[in-house]
Amino acid sequence: MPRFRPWLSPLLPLALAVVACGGPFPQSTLRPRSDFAGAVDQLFTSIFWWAIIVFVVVEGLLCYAVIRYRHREGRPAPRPVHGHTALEIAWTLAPAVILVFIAVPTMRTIFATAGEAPPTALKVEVIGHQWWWEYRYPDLRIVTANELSLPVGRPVQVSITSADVIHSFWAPALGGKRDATPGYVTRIAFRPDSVGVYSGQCAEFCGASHANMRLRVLVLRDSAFQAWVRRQQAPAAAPPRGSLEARGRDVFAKSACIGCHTIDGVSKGIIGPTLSHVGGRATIAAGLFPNDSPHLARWIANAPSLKPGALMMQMPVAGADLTAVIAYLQSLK
Amino acid sequence: MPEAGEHAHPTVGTYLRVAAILVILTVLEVGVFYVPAFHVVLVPTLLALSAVKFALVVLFYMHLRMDSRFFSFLFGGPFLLAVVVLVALLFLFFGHFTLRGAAGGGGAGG
Amino acid sequence: MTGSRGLRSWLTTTDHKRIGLLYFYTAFAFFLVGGLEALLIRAQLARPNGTVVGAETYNQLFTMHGTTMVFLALMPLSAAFFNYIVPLQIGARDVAFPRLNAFSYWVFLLGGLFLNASWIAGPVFRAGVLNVAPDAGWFGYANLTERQYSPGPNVDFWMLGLQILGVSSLAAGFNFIVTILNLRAPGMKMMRLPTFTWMTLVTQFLVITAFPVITVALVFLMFDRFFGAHFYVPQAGATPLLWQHLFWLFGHPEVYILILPAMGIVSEVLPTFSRKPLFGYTVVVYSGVLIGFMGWGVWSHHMFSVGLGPIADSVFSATTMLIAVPTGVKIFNWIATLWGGTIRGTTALHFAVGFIAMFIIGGLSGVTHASPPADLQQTDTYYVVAHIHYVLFGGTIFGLFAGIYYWWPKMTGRLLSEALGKLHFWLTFIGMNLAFFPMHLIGLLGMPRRIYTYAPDLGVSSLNLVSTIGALLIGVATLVFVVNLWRTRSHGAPAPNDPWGGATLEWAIPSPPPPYNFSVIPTVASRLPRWKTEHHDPMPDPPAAPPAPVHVPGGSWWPPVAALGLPVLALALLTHHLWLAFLGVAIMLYGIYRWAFEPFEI
Amino acid sequence: MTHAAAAHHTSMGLDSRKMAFWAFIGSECLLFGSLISTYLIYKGKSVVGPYPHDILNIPFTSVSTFDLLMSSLMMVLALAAVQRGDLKWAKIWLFATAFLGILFLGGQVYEFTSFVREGLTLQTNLFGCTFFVLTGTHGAHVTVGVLWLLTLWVRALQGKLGPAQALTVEISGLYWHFVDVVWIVIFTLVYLIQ
Ligand code: HEA
Ligand code: HEA
Ligand code: HEC
Ligand code: CUA
Ligand SMILES: [Cu+2]
Repeated sequence: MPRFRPWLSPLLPLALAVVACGGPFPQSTLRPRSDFAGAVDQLFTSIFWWAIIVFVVVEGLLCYAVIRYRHREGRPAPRPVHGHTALEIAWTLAPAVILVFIAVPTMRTIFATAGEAPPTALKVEVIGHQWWWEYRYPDLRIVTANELSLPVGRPVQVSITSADVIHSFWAPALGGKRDATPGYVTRIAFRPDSVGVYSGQCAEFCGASHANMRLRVLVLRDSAFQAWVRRQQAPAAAPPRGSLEARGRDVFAKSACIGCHTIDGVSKGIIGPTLSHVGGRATIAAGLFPNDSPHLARWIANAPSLKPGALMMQMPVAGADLTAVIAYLQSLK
Repeated sequence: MPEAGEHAHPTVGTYLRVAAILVILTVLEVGVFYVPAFHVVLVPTLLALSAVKFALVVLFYMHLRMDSRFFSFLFGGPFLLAVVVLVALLFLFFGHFTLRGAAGGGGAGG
Repeated sequence: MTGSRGLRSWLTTTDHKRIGLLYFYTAFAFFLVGGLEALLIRAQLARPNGTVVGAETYNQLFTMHGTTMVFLALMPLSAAFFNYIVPLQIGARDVAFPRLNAFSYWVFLLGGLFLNASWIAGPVFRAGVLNVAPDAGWFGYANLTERQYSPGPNVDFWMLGLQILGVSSLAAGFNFIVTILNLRAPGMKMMRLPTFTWMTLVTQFLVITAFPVITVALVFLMFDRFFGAHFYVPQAGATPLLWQHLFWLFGHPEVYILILPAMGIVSEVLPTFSRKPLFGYTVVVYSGVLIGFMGWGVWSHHMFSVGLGPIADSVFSATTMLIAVPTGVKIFNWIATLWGGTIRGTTALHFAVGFIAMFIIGGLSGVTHASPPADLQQTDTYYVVAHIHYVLFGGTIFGLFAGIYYWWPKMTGRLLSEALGKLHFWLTFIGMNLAFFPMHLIGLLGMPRRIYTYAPDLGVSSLNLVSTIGALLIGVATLVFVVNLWRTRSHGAPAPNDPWGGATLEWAIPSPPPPYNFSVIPTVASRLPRWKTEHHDPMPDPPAAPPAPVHVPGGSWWPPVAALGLPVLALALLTHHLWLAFLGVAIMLYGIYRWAFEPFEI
Repeated sequence: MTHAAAAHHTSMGLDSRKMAFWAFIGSECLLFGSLISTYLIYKGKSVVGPYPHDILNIPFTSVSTFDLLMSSLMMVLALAAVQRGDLKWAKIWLFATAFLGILFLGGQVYEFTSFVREGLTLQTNLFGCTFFVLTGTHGAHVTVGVLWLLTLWVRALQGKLGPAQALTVEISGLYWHFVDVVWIVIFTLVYLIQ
């Protein structure tokens, strides 16, 4: 008869750890890159070790009892013990004490990360849309989408809300998530501490393309950030007359695009992401695809086929017109 | 009142007296509502008055006063739970205890 | 008197044992459906950019998986034992309200069928098959569920189905509270109640207090969707957070509704197979009561990412962590029960010990969630999915399987095969750890839950593959169990009254028990009536035949008729036919009136 | 019930139906608790009128409240009559209770229609949503109560409502009084504390 061997189960995590090796893990919560994420990671690590201790001790006792006291012929009938008051008190107090060691740092971290940055912080407003992100920098008068650029080392105050249903803004390397709830503004604050590109995504189920509501955060050196700001603040590029891009602009201006998209000086739509500087983004459609001609072409022709439920319908732009629009969009650095 | 079994019910006289008090309290409630002088203490007064009415009906008309204590528990437990939940929800939605205003008190404002 | 055989006798039965079996088979079928949905989920996620199903189908799959498992599989599987075992454990002839009991079952069945009909109802709504099943997640957060964002009938199915099921649970709740309190055999004081019965009692109190809250939340949603109200519409000044509070006010007690019966089962199985009384009975009972009570004060731990503010977060964090104390106390008492016993490694014991081992893991990940800053990284990721499956599968399902192996001989008169049982256990145990352990890592590496696809560069592809393999293994294990059930019908060894040497009353009577249960209602003098203890000799078993004929009430048609009114009413709302609504109400009223004026002793 | 006699042999010495009913009332506390919580949470959150003080008619509702209180009195008198086997007065008081209940419902229908005329519907604003669903749920309870009481009244007319049925009447009374206390709370929280 097979015997119960729960002591094998600790081997499992080991095996899995082996499997898990590799990958750059762009969305890992275990590689904090901001003060907020760092504090959270520290807290989690300490709770994790407490949990491991409890796990080892309690599972150990369980396994020991099951093995040591299994039925063997000739063993006398067990003594009918009904309880033991001192033991009961002991194993009520012990977890309570451990919990104090978990709760105190927890409370401390709650207040330390309560979402308030110093007044000098860079202010960013994040607005969730089905299924893309809008970012506003009120002090810099910048509006952009899906790719969030931040300077390294400077505190950021993020205010989060939604234009439709509930989303959740999450860039794990920079900190925990915060829901974007319509009619309600929440905040997080953090200071990115290393330059890099961090991926994240919407974490609250928000409908058909919840899985495709991704985002990227670009933490830039200060000079690079300033350059980025200047580019964003400049008016949208005006293509030279007669060029392919100029034709693209005209097609764009005559198409339904203008009903949904903003391009400074061309259109004022607000349903979709602003395209004034779309050429400067590395990805389109909320981090789903590289921002290159083939993907743009497929996207404009039939967005819902690339992204289920996408609120940008199929566009009757094709052939040379399409090529021109793409060229135009790509010129909007 | 002496120990009484499940079926000992108050007399018709008690019922009538309770009804009289209930009517008086209701008149008071409406009265308080209309007298401007009371407006500072309107809410506590009204809450107190309706609590008394509530208690009277439950204790006498629903016989909890003389029925088994267990019925009081079956009713009182969930009732208290409902009250605690209500108060907790009001705190969560209106309380201004979000230090440093992180989330605007949980209200729908924002 | 209706006969005791044939379809009619099952349709009209009011016998708690038959209703228990009906609950079991129905709920187990729904478990298979929910499991099949899970397997499809896992198939889709086995590889990055999976193409097994599309986004819309996937969203329906996980919504129906969660809803089915919680409301149609686990709760009613527990109910199967409430029905079958509780009256036996307290020495009763039936539950307090047998017809109400039948009503609960029929409402449950019809509600479950109504919900699952959504899989194939597409054509009725001019949509494809597999298009109109609920798709907003098992906690259906507003305002995604508003007509504006979920225009189809999908969410209508969900909210109407849950309301129907709520009626069933509430009716059963009142019934079992009264049964346990009022129908105990002479001498069966509260502190002599078997632990399973005690946990059932606590569970029912949670049911009757928690379900009204979700009913109200669903009624609001119904008014929003059908009648243009604005309970969750931000533009009207409302807040979708109201839904979250109401849902989790229900939702957290609900998870204890799911675990407490399993804890009760484990508290029965361990003493029997270690031949020792439950260690610290009183403490185990009170900690169960305490868990139920504290379960009401923690709901916002599902809402840490909402931004309720540091004080609210701290309060809910503290209350949540505190629950670890009574839970731990139970675990330690179980271990102490095993300690010093002579443990017989039956399948039931395997599952009971597996329960403890796995539940500890789930409980500990629960404690890591209970720390709000840490939870901000974990919430809505696979780390939470890992937590819920360790507590729900490793916990509740293991507990329920322990109960099945333990009580199946009592319920059917035949012993399940131990060899197949052991195989079932080990496959399940390995399968579930393979399926759910990697999810901790998947979550920590940044994979959110409820996504139908993920990019290869997330680095979680192989972990997901392992998880899928584990799920398949659970599927195989489940098939082994099905084979075991099937085989036992004809090949199972006949069970004596008491195959295990149990201490509680159900083992004093034949397997399966006669319709009247006890030939003579026993008088109970101890907490372990059938065991010899320091102060008591074992209770003599009741005589094989009753000294005088015991009257067993016949069946009734009216509970199923009254139950039928509810889905008709729901259908009326779903399809906007007023006449159907009148029909539904009429059926229900007619059923209730006939029922109320029916002389039960036919 | 399974055994008519079993009522006297319960473990707690309490009648099972009455116990179940008290548990039901406990459960109803949570139902109305959630509804009332929502009303209070959304108080003052409507973005367009009409607002409570524009529209609530205190004198009228005071009369309704009085009506419901009196029906509770009728109910206890009916119970007392049934208990002493006084079928004649049982009929009268039962009918009076139901009648006052119908009167209350009539008042509510009048109130709802006049609100609709003044521009407050379920769709208008949050006040409309919460007010109609809260008071409507209460009204639905009153309706069930009236049906129940009328059923008892018909039984009384048939001469089938003796002291042996006192418990049935008592339980319907529990329901009726509970609906009354809910109204006491609603009257204060919704109408008087604006
Ligand atoms: C059977 C059901 C069940 C049970 C019993 C539990 C038990 C617990 N749960 Fe779980 N939970 C769920 C089912 C359950 N949960 C579900 C379904 C969800 C997700 C819902 C959804 O979003 O879909 C969820 C989500 C969930 C969250 C929200 C996560 C999020 O979405 O971000 C949290 C947060 O605090 C939490 C915490 C806990 C805690 C602290 C316990 C505790 O009760 C656990 C206590 C047990 C132990 C701790 C182990 C034994 C104790 C000892 C050995 C003593 C020593 C221990 C210490 C000193 C720590 N759970
Ligand atoms: C209540 C108990 C419960 C149980 C027992 C399970 C069991 C399982 N769950 Fe479930 N799960 C939930 C409750 C449960 N789950 C909840 C509440 C959610 C959240 C939903 C939400 O987000 O809204 C969830 C979500 C969830 C997800 C996340 C989906 C997502 O977020 O995108 C996943 C992913 O792997 C998963 C997997 C599994 C697996 C592999 C099993 C396995 O244990 C299943 C075992 C398999 C079987 C039992 C198959 C047996 C059947 C056959 C062999 C075929 C025969 C079939 C027929 C004849 C019909 N579950
Ligand atoms: C019905 C409104 C609508 C119309 C018309 C429309 N779009 Fe869009 N567009 C959207 C929305 C919404 C998105 C975001 C979709 C998503 O990512 O889920 C989007 C996204 C995009 C993107 C990706 C932007 C980014 O940063 O990821 C590009 C490029 C784009 N649209 C180009 C166009 C062009 C070119 C046209 C006209 C030919 C057009 N759109 C017409 C609504 C529209
Ligand atoms: Cu946005 Cu999920
Ligand atoms: Cu919870």
